[in-house]
Amino acid sequence: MKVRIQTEDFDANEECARLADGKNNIGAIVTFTGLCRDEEGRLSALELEHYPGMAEAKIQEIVEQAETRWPLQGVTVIHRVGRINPGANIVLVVTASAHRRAAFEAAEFLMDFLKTSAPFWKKEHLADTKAATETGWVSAQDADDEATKRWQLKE
Amino acid sequence: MKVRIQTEDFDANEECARLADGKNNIGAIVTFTGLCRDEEGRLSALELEHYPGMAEAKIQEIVEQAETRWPLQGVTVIHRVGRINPGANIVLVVTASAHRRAAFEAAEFLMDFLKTSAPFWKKEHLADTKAATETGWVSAQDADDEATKRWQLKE
Amino acid sequence: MKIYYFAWVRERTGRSDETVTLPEGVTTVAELIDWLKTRGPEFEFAFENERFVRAAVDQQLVSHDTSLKDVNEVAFFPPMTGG
Amino acid sequence: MKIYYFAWVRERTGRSDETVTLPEGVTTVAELIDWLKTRGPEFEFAFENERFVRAAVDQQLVSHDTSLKDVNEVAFFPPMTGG
Repeated sequence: MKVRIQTEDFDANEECARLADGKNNIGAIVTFTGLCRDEEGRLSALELEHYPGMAEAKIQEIVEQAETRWPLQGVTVIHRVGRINPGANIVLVVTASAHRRAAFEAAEFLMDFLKTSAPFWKKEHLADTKAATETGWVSAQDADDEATKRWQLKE
Repeated sequence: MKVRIQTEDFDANEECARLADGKNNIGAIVTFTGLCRDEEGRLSALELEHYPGMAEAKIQEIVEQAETRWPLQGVTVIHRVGRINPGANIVLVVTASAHRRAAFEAAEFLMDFLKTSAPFWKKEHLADTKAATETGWVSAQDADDEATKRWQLKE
Repeated sequence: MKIYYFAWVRERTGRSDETVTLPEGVTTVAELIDWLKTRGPEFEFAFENERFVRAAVDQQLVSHDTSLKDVNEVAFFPPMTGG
Repeated sequence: MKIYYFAWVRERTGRSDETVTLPEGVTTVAELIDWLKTRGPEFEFAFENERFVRAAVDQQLVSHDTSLKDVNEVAFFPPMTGG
């Protein structure tokens, strides 16, 4: 299974080994792990919500786009949902290719599109509950939209 | 130790854990693993030679350049030497940052410069010894020099 | 038709999903939003800045002028912040 | 002065390192190469295409016109192929 959404943690090494299993022509494996930052102690936890069904389908679609664009020998995407503590893993992307440039670019592409196109939402639970007057939902970042745009294919 | 040259294999998870230890503000970890391809069974093994002293110093210098250029919370570079079988690991780069772009770019930068500026040489031992009339030393790739050039800072 | 609400849209409407029968004259996502807003202050609150609310129709992200013809499932949510 | 040879330069010269005393008149890397080539066919072979041989002086990559003044260590090797 290339795409998984789960509450449990993941093990990057295990996913790399699974992806490389039986293939001897892989020259480059890139992993990206996104973690929950503690924002200097401000954050008590993140809560990750998703749209079941659409989230899996959307990630699958992004993976297929990456596979069309780069000669990949394997891709794995795991996105966690539920309560996630500071320092814990949120997302894992693994890409494997014969050459490093394809593996790097595909991993960055996948992360940029995951950020802006996959139906997940982050809510912050603050350590100082008195400060928590805001609703806590993380706002979408213009920088992420910009990051996504750079992958547009030139006509 | 950020930079290591060794004959033994490495464990990417262990290196990530070591690098992240005690830091809760890491938002992104990128790992790059370079592996020995078997080239459809053509290759029996790679032999990696290096210039002791200069190799460590040169990688250290590249790491310091990356740390100056991107806000990194950690960097690890491990390069193996000696005999390496198809499917086995050759090189590991780990970068950690608050944000994904810095981690991705720094890892790619480190790999591009490792390829072209660090004193390592690869020799191929072929599976078909009768075909091994060539000396077996891998030639430098123009594509790697090109990859290095794109990091030149604009004036 | 099934409607899903996520993140702060869910919190504001006070529900994660519901099944509705579309009244006569509601044929697009925008018209659905207008109708939902007549159902109470929690819906007015949820859709007070419509341009911040994204819509998916049968799990495809769409613009608010999209038709609801033959649609099984509509979802409303803020811009996505995964990854 | 210590000289190191790596990869096919090492294989062609038949040695990985040696200690030499520079003769009068050998003051640059290029002059060192010229002198080494007079020492036998294995050196002529190693340096037959000088432009493919990189030089490091005290572990810094340098061009062949670099001076050998106060240098402890010179190394010769092909373009690097690590990573």
